[in-house]
Formats: sequence, structure tokens, C-alpha cells
Amino acid sequence: MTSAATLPPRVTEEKTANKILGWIALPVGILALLVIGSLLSEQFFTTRNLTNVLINMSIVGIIVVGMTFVFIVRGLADLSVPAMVAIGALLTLSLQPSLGSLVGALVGILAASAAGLINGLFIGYFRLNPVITTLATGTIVLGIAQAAVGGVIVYGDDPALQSFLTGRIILGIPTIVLIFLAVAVGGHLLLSQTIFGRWVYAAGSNPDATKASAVPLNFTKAAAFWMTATLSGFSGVLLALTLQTARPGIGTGYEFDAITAVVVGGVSLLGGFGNVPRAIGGLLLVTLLSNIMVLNGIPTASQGLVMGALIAGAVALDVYLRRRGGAA
Amino acid sequence: MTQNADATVLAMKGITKTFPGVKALADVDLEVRTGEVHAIVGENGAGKSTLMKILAGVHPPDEGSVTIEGEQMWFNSPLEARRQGVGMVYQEINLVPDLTVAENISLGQLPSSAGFVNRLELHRTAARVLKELGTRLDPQEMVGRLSVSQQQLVEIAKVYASQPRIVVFDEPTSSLSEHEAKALFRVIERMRSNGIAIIYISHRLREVLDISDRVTVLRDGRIIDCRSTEGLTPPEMIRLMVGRDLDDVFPKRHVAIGNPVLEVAGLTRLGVFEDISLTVRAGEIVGLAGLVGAGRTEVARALFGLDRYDAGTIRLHDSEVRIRSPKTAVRAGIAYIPEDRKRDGVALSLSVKENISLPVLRQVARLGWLQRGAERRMTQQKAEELYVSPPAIDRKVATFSGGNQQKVVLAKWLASEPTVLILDEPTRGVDVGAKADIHTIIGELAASGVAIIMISSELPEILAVSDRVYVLHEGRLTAELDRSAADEESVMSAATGEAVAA
Amino acid sequence: MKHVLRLGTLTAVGALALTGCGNDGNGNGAESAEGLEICYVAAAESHAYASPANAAFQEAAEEHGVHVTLLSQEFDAQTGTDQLRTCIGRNPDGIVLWPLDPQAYIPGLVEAQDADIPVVLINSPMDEDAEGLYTSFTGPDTYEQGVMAAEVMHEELGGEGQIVIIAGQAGNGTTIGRTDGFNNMLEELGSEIEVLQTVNADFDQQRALELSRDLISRHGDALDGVYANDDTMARGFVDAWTESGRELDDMPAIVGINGQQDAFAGIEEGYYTATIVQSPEEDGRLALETIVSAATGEEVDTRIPIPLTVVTQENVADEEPAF
Amino acid sequence: MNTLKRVFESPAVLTLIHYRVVVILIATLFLSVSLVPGLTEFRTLSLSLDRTATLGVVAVGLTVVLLMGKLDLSVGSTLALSGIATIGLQDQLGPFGAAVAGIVVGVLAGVLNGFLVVTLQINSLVATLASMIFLRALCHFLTDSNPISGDDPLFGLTVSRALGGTFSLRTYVFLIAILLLFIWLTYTVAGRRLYAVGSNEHAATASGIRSNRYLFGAFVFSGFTAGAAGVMQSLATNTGSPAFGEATALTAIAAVVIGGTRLEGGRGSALGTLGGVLVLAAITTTLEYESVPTYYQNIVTGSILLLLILLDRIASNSPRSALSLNSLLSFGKRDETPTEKKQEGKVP
Repeated sequence: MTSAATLPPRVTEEKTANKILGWIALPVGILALLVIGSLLSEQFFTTRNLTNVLINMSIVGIIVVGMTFVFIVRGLADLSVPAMVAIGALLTLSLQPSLGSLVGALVGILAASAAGLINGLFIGYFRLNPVITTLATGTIVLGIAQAAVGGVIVYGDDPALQSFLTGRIILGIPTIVLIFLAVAVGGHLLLSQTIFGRWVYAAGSNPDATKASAVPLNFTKAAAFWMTATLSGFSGVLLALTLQTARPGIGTGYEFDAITAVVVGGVSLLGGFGNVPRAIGGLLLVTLLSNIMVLNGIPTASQGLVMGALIAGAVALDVYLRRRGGAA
Repeated sequence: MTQNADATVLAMKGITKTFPGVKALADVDLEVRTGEVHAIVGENGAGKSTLMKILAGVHPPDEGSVTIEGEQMWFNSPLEARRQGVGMVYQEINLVPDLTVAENISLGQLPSSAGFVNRLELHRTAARVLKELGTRLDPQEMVGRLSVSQQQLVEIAKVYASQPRIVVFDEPTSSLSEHEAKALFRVIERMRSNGIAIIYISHRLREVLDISDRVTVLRDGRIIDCRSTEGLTPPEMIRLMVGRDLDDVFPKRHVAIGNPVLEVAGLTRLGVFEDISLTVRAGEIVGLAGLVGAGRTEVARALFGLDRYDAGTIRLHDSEVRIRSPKTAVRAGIAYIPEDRKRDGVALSLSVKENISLPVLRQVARLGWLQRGAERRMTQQKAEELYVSPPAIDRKVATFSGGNQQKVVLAKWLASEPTVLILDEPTRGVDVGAKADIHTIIGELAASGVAIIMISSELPEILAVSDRVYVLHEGRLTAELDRSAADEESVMSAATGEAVAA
Repeated sequence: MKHVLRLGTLTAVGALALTGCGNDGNGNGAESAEGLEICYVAAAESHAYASPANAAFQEAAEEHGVHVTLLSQEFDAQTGTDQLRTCIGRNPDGIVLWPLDPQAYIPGLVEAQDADIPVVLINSPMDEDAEGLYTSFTGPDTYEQGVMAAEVMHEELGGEGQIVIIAGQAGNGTTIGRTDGFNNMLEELGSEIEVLQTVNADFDQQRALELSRDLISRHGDALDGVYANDDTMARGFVDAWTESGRELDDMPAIVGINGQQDAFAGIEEGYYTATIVQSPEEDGRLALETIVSAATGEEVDTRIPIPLTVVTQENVADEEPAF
Repeated sequence: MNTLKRVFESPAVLTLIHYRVVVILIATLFLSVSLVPGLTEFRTLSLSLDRTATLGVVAVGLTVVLLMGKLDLSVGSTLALSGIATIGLQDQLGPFGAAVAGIVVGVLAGVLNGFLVVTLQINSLVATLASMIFLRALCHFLTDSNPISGDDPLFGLTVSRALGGTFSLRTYVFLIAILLLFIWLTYTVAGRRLYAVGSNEHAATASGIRSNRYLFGAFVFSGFTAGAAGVMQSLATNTGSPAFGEATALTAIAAVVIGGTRLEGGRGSALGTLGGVLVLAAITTTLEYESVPTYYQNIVTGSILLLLILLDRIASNSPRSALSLNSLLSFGKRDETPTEKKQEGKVP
């Protein structure tokens, strides 16, 4: 059914300049922010502040790793993230008194993971539209979580674990940052070094060719959504343990934060392109920007003016370069 | 229509068109008269499609002129060509499934008053057009609900409604059953009697003879002959179409042929192909010939597990296997180089390396972990063996030419070290140099003992490369010809249903 | 120095009837209350404060034999304005509304008045424009809480210093009340306290934690005080402070609202300056009793406040945390 | 698996699946009526409709965007922004001028989205996410995060008050919008072309339809309806709040999808959207009357949404798949995720 008119224009050569631009835009942006930040505020370029940036990245960062897989596998986006964060967090703390923190955390992750299997089944195997499916499953899961805890705040009682997670264990780097970095490195290795990772790229790049290459296409797609849900659950667990409180709305906005980071990192919504470091780079850029704005007293609610423009600008640049046959 | 019956509607004069590396058309003249069905025949790559694309405004000609009813035409777009009276009916259907038959027919110029669709007029037009074409489609039916042949009728009605002076049918019957094709001919007959000039392109020679008044034969971008259909026989037409010696282009290696590797018996997929039995031996190249739509690709897809089959057995190395998915096929040692390279073959945004290793990642991985060095060595070696040029395995496949992309697809499957290799149109859209490379590769593979099935629409290619040729016609095997017995005429007559295998 | 303010009266609603304890409906309302239909437009269902308030409301209703239809706005005033109309449509004997916006419900209140349905506002006040459109406003006043917080802060810092405000969701009625009350009171007191920065942490501990890290980076030891719109966000600041390697003893003065358990703990340990307790149970119960009185035709005061208590180290042992 | 298949191939089941939107609507309405006493009273009905009018008007615009196979997440922010304009400009422009200004703001927001999606060719999900964040921040920026109110709280009552004992003005606006949408999509040339572009952009372009214009127009229209909804909302409450409409986009998308509009474009109808909005209204009204907590409502709504898209998928694969693009794409070949196929036709 393919006819000449629907095929993309054949790209015969890569334009070096565009290619370079595609690769350096993100690092240059981050560098520029570091310079601007230092100029605008004395406190900016301090170990302390930069460590804070890292800590602030950590919770969303774990979700960003999963969302990167969803983007690359051409799964559009996972809107059920807030629900997964919430069940992870709520279960951890509500089970803490009876089962202890660690078992509670495990159950929280498993529950999010199970919900992720449902996402995977519907999207990967039944091929439902990911946006509307994750919207629906998110609504249901969050509803169940709320009903389960009666809709109130759950308090935790494990300050030891809290201080372990936020304490600066190694080289002044808090444990939670180390956990995030471990997840990011793990996600990066999974994506770049393993068979599964290669499947993810292939499935996003050309699903038909991938299927014809004896790759389990449905599984790959399902796994990406399962991973995102599991990581979101994990993120919720960490959130609950560091805050020692959890409420159903705890994950609100994380889905859009994660999408923003991935998009600003230049990972393509059309699949097949991008990697974890890029997405983390996008997250770093966004977090730095927010940090600079707070340090300079820009009202929190108005920061969206810059964020919205940043997202649109980043994607427009990406699309432009791609059309020029550059960084694609 | 006021012209008298013999008036020339369309005159294409001195049309020349060159694509990078290929001279597609050289000084072609074509004249079509009012009320005639003018067939254009030729092998694949003879230049029929290019000629029609020029007429349809898709490509501008390098040289030459097009006149319609004496008026000089310059088409810059398909839309313009259609406005000036050229209608095209392609093999592919391009309709809006969520609109009704009537709406699709009038989509370009919906009858309206003050922005509102004039439904009465819409249905009147549709009803009139459908009636004039002698069909019994319901104008109110959603197109998405129709069968393929019904959709094709809508496609024709859509063209007809724009009141064209010339209508080109490009392989209209390739996806139709015989019965459906008959209905189509009645429609064409109607159009002709309404004074429309018809250009008809088909591989089915019997059809061409039945329906056309005159036939133009193209070969290698040149007009060979243009004559009245009357008194013409299929063998004569085949001679006109082929008529050349190609042994130099397709050198054949001589290889010792071993034991049977793949034995297929009674393979059937209902409504698609039936009772296909074939055997391929080690080191043997078996050609699968047939017209477009004869079921060659479908058989190949079923052998590779991309489509299911309803009946029949597949034996590999003397043991029966059940192919359920590409995965089982790969495990059994079958590899398939698909016909549609862009869709099923390569992932354009990935690198050469990543494409080649995709089906065989397990070979270069330990416990799911990729061994970068091993992968690099393996893919680099394959890329060089297959003359991928340049052999830069880190570059994105999108940046390579069609021929080199095809080599990447080959490399990808050779990496799995198959014992049976199915090649579906391996040289389509590939330039001459790459074509020769690919043939050399196929020869080398056979020499190393791989059993090869090759599908090609280019008869000379099949004949030159194959040790044996199976011919399919409408989903059935019509001939099995030895290399010595296979020539263009014998294959063509089996493929057109003119002769049944002895 | 008066650290404990038992508030029955204060400035903003001075024009209204100022005193009264609002419990008069309890005794004689009970019989005739049987079978009343009350429609309750609550702020939310899943919320630390709203949930116990709703529960207390329902419980009190059961005791009175009153049937309650509970609608939850989920913190969306837009939903709430529509729900108010739905309530009016059911033609109940009384409506209890938890306003999330000082203005948006006014047209609905007019309709309720036209339909002769008494309305009691619970928990949050509305604009002056709404006066006369509702029967009574019970519960704590977010504006008052801001005022009280300003007083504590003013005293604690001796009238001068630099502070930051961690506010709730931008545009939310509670945020506005608690922030405006605080700022206006500082001005009224002629305080030298300078508000360096106000950030919105959406009543979210994690958001507050993240923003506090940046605030501590920026202002660091120059901070003398922190005012948070609720204890949850104050907790976020406390965590960020210790996380930055600073000592609890060096903590700036922290004033929060709501009287959460951990705020109490902080006050006991001495690093948390004050929180303002309001009891959600009392809040819910009072609203129900007031609407029952109003619906049974009794006179009720237009302003029936519930007590707010500023909890500091001095009285922390005597008070109960709200939740 | 085979028995399951047989069930799904039985004519009765297929018919039910085929008319799934109607079936769900009737089922919810039936349940509502039997559970809620007095629901059939005109006043209740009228109020119930009034509540969904704002959402419904937004859904009207979204229907068109979804028909084109695109998404618009920014409608909630647009609603808030035009509400702020409507209230904030009342002093300068007078109430009617300000209302017009509010709608103009909505249209401009639509133009912004059209520019991002059509001109810059950014995927609609990301583009409207960006404008959602941007416009919301603009609301906060303009109002300093405080809701603003108009001079005359009673002026806006006309919008929401029942007219002569029937429906409220905004209910009429919603119903008329549905009617106009129905006429537009069904009877006008522009409407038919819109389906053509959403269903098979290639075929539409080949027929001489300027697909990009229709795409752009769809976003402008969605901005227009979101703006109109914002004007009505702000007048009804006499408030322009930067916090309005935070949940609107996703709820409205859910309503449109429940109404049978396909997220991949090409299928959907005004009456379907009416149905979807009514289903949500019925669920909300019923559960609220029973004082069922909101989270149970969420579970119910989410399940219905999931059920419908699942049925849609089954319907696409079944022989009776009249309305399905999928069945057409998959003839003789493979089945393909429509998402993969259509999400972003433009960018290679």
C-alpha cells in the first residue's frame, strides 16, 4: 500500500553542520544556563546549590528514564504516571506499620508494576491508543488507591530510612541521587547495550521491519509501558519514604514534567531516536532553569511562560533539524 | 463528446526522461484515439510506469510534448493533469474510508450551495456515474465497509465523475479475482462507449488481448511496436516484450546441487494461494515467477511466518516444521528478504550496524548483553562481504542509496546464516551496479550451499539466475520448468495462464 | 506576652455580628431536624484537613437524623460553582458550601437566596460582595490565620528580619486568604519584617522541599523566618534545612498553619516556632449544626467562628494536634 | 480463546459492539433514572445539563481536533485565559465588548496551536502541552495569581439561569453548538472535507483539498470554543480565575472519546459527543446524588473509557467494522496499530 507520494523524502547525505547543531544544542544550552546562572546569582555556582539541583532532579528523573523508553518505542506518552506514583507512595506508608518499610515499599512497587502490566497488555498486545489508555488506567488506578486509603494523608514513621535517603552518604552526595543515577545508568545500559534496548529502537523506527526481523514487537512495546509504571511506582516509594507522608495527589504533574524533560532532551516522539543521557540532559536543563528562576525571585506560577516556550522551541528546533536531514 | 471516433485525443511526442543513472524513456511517441482501449505492455522496468507518471503530472518529462485534443499541455501536478482531463486508476486504493461512496466520488468538487453540500446533487451525480458504469453500488455506503474490488469501482467512478478525456488503468486487476475483473471490464467497456479514451496497463496478456483495440509494446524505455490487437497472439506479444539476450548481464555460476533442504507440500492460504508444492535443494536457486498479484509474495510471507497458512506441510532437512511466526522461521533457518524494503526491510533511522544485527542479536550478545566488539566485527564483515558502499556501519541507513539499502537487508539476513533464503524482488529499484553485486552475492550464497528461492518480476533475471523455475498464476502453480526448458515464452505463457504445466 | 490567642473576634468581618458561640442549635434543633435534606459542597475528599472535617460533618448529621448529599469539588472552584447549582436544583432544606474562591459562587448564592434555601459557608470566607447572600459563615477564617501567623512572626522576630513565604497553590482561595492576611497584618503592625520572596509550593511537601533547597541556596543564613501556608510545606522547608547540613538549632523561625502532628513534635523539640490549630472535626460539626439551626428556622449569627489556637512551646503540652 | 472469538463474532454481540456508544448511553441513563428519584423532573434535568454545558462546549471544539487525529491539551488554560480577559476588560470594553475579547483570546490561543502544529510541524501532543503550560502561566502572570472579579456579580446570572423555566442560556449555547457542529460536519462541504483530511490525508490532498488549512482551522475552532466556554464560565461566576479549567482538557477528551470519536482521526460525530457528554453528566449526577465519593466516580468513568476503546478495537477487527479505517488498512496485509500509522503524518 505504500506509494511514492507517502514515502519520506530520501535522505542521501547528512549535513554536517546540522548534525553537529543537533548534538551540541543541549550541552550548549546547559552550559549557557550555568554561565547565566553564575552571573545572575552568587549562590548559583556552589557545590551546595548544584547538589540541590541534582536532588531536585532525582524523583522525576527516575520516571524520565521510563518515559524515554516509551518515547523511543513510539508509544507517545504515558499519562498514568501520577497514579503509579500515588499507589507506590500510599501503599508503602500504609503498609509500613504492619509490614515494615521495605516490604511496604516492595508491595508498592509491585502494585504499580501490576498496573503497568495492564497498560502493556492494552497498548502492546491489543494496540489501543496509548494516550487514551493510560489516561483511563491512570484514572482507575488512582481511584482505587484513593478508595483504599479512604482518601486521606498517610503518615510514615521511619525517620531512619528518611535520613538515610536524604543524607549525604558518599562524597556529600545524597543517597537518593545515587539511586537516581543508578537507575539512569541502568536504563542507559539497558537501552544501549542489550538486545532489548535494540528492540526498542527498532520498534520505534520501523515496526513492520522489526516484526519482519523476528523481533517480538508487541512485547517490546508492552515492556516499555510496564517499565515506566514500575519506575513511577518506585519513584513514588522513594517520595513517600523521603517525605514520610503520602496523599493521593502526590504524583500530580509528574507525567508532564517527565514529558517536558524528555522532549527538551530532544528524544523524538516519533520513535527510534534518543537516549537516556539526552533525556536526563533535558531534565537537567529544565531543573537548572527552574533553579535559576527561583534564585532570582521569579514568581513560581509565571515560570511556565519560560517552560512552555522552551518546550516548543526545543521541539521546533528538533523538527527543523530532522527535516534538514541532520540529527535524525 | 463531439469528436468523431477516430480523432486522436492524446499525443505524446518524443518523450525522454532520465533518472540518475537510468535512462527511463527515450524518445517515446504515443497516440491514443477517442473511444479506444489502448494497451501498453512491457516487462517490469520497461518504462510504462514512468510514461504514465509523466502523463499524470507526477514527473515532468526532460524532453517531448503532450497534447490533448491538439492542445499543448504542461502538467505540474497530478491535480492539474486531472483538471485537464487525465484520470488515473492505480492499483493502490486511495479513498477516504470514513466517507460514503457518493462523497468519495465527488470529493474534489462537492456540489454545494452556500457552503452546504447539495446532497440531492451529490447522490444524483453518484447514482448517475455508478449507473453509467453499470455498477450496483449503494452511494450511501461507507467506503470502509466495501470490499477491495468495490473500492476499486469507487476509485474508477471517482475518476469518471471528473469527466476525463483519457483514463489510465495501471494494473487494475492485480488484486481482483477473475469474476471481479470481468465486472471491471464491463465498466471499462462502458467508459469507452461513452467516448473516453482508455489506456490500459496490465501483465495479464489474455486480458489485454480481450479488452484492447491497439497495443503498444515498450522495452527498455523505447517503443518496440504499436499495432492493432486483432490477430495478435500471446506468444507473439511475449516475443515483442522480451526479445533480447541478457546472459551477459546475469552471469550464472555453476554450483553442485545437493540434497533437498526445503520441501513444501500442499501449502494453502484460503483465498490467496492454493496447493503449492515445491522443493529446494542445497545450493540450488529456484525462481518463483508469476505476474504481480499471482501470490508469489504471499507464499513467501507464509513460509516465513509473517502470514498464517491454512493447510499444507513444510519440511526442512527432512523434518516437519510448523512456522508460526518469523521467530520460528528464523530458528528453523529460514530468512526472508521482503519486497517492500522501506516498510519491511530497513529501519531508516538506525545505523547500518543496528539494522544488520537486528535479527541475530543473540549471536552477538551474552545473557542479553550486547558484545559491542563482536557486533562491530560481525556487521563490518557482512557489510564488506556484501559490498555495502561506503562500508560505514555507523551511518544511518537513511543516508544510503536504494541499492545499498538492499544490500543492508541482505546482510541482515545473511548474518543469521540461513539454510533457506527467500528473496522477494531483491533488485527492484536498484541501480545497475548494485544489481550486479546482488547477483554475485546470490551466486556465492548458493555456492556455499544455501537453498535459495528468488521472486522477481523481471523475467530475464529469473531465467538467468535460477536453476529451476516455478510459475504461479492466480494462486496456483502452473508450471515447474528446468533451467533448460525455461525460456521467456514458456514462463510467460504459464504465468498468464496460457499454458498449464506439463 | 500573649502567645495564645483565643479568637472569637477579629477585624475583617467587623461589620458582622461578632460574637456568639454558635452552639445554640444543638439542643432544640435536634427533634425538628429529623429528616432534613442537606446538600454539602465540600472542598475535596482526599485531603488531610477536608477528610476529617467531612467525616465529622457526616457524623453530626447522623446524630441529628439529617440526610446529607456530599459533593466534592476536588479543589476546583469551577466544579464547585456548578455543584452549588446542582444543590439548589435538588431543593434541599439547606446548603453548606466550602468556598474555594472569594467571588465565583456569588451568582449561585443569589439563586439559592431566590429559592429560599439557607446557605452556610464552611471553613473559608468570601468577599464582601457575598455578604447577605448566605446565612452564616462558620469555621476558621483563612485570612484570620494569616493575621495570627503574622502576629506570631512579628513577635518572634522582634519586629524585624528577613523572611520567605511558602504559599499554597497560586489562585487558590486558602492561599490567598492566608497570604494576604499575613502580609496585611505585617503592614498594620508596622513591622520591619521584610518578605524576601514568595513561592508557590501547591500545598505539596515535595514541591516545598525542592523550592526550599533553592531558597536556602539563595538566602541561606540571611533568613530569619519562614511562613508556610500549611505545616506540610513547612515540613518541606525543615527537611531541606537539615539536608543542607545545617543544624536544627540554627533554624529560622518557622510558622505554619493547621496544627499537624509533626509540627507539634517540632515545637516540642524547639525548632518549630508556631502552628495554628484548627480542628477539622470542630469545623465540620459546627457547620452542620449551624445549617440545621438555620434550616429549622432559628436565628443564627452571620459569623460563627471556631476557635483558632496558636500553638507555641508554651502551650504545646496542653493542646491536641488537629491531625 | 476460540470460544471468546465465537462470542465476539456472533451477530448479536457484534451489533451491540457496533452501537456501543448508544448502548452505554442508554445503560447509564437507565441506571441513573432508576437510582436517582426525581431525575426525570425537568428542573433536575435542566440543572444537570447546565452543569455540563461548559465542558460540552469545550468538547465540541475538541471533537473537531480529534477528528483530525490531533490532540489539544491546552483548552483548559485557554478557558481560564479568556475568562480572565472577559472579566478583566469589562471596565475598558463594557461587558459585551469584554465577552467578545474573551472569545478573541480563545481564537488567538487556537492560532498559536495551529502555528505550532501546522507551521512548525510539532506533534500536537507536545505542542499543546507547551501552550497549555505557557497559557496557564500567562493567566497567573496577568492576575498575579489572584482571581479577579467583575463589578456586577449578577450580570452573569443570565448565562446560567434557566430561561423562562426551561434550560439555562449556556445549556442552549451548548445544544446549539452541538446542532451547528452536526450541521457543519454532516451537511457542509467544509465538514465533509474535514472528515476526508482526518481519515486519509493523502487521499484528501490528492483530491485538491488543502489539508493544512483544515488542520489549522481545527485548532482555531477548538480555541474558539474553549474561549466561548471561558466567557460563559467567567460570566456565570463573575470571576476570572487562573485556577479555572485545570481538569477540563482531559475530561473533555474523555467525553469526546466516549462519544465514539477515534483518537486517530476520521471518525466521530456531533451527536456522539453529545452522547459522551451526557454519559459523563449522568454518571456524575447519579453518583453525586448517592454521595458516592469522587474516586469511585473516577473508577467508573475510567472503566467506561477503557471498555469503549477496547470495544472500538474489537469492532475494528470484526467483519462488521463499518466505520473502521483499520479494517481497510489491514486487508490482505498485516494489522497495524493505527497510532503508529497516523500520529504524525508530516514529519518523516
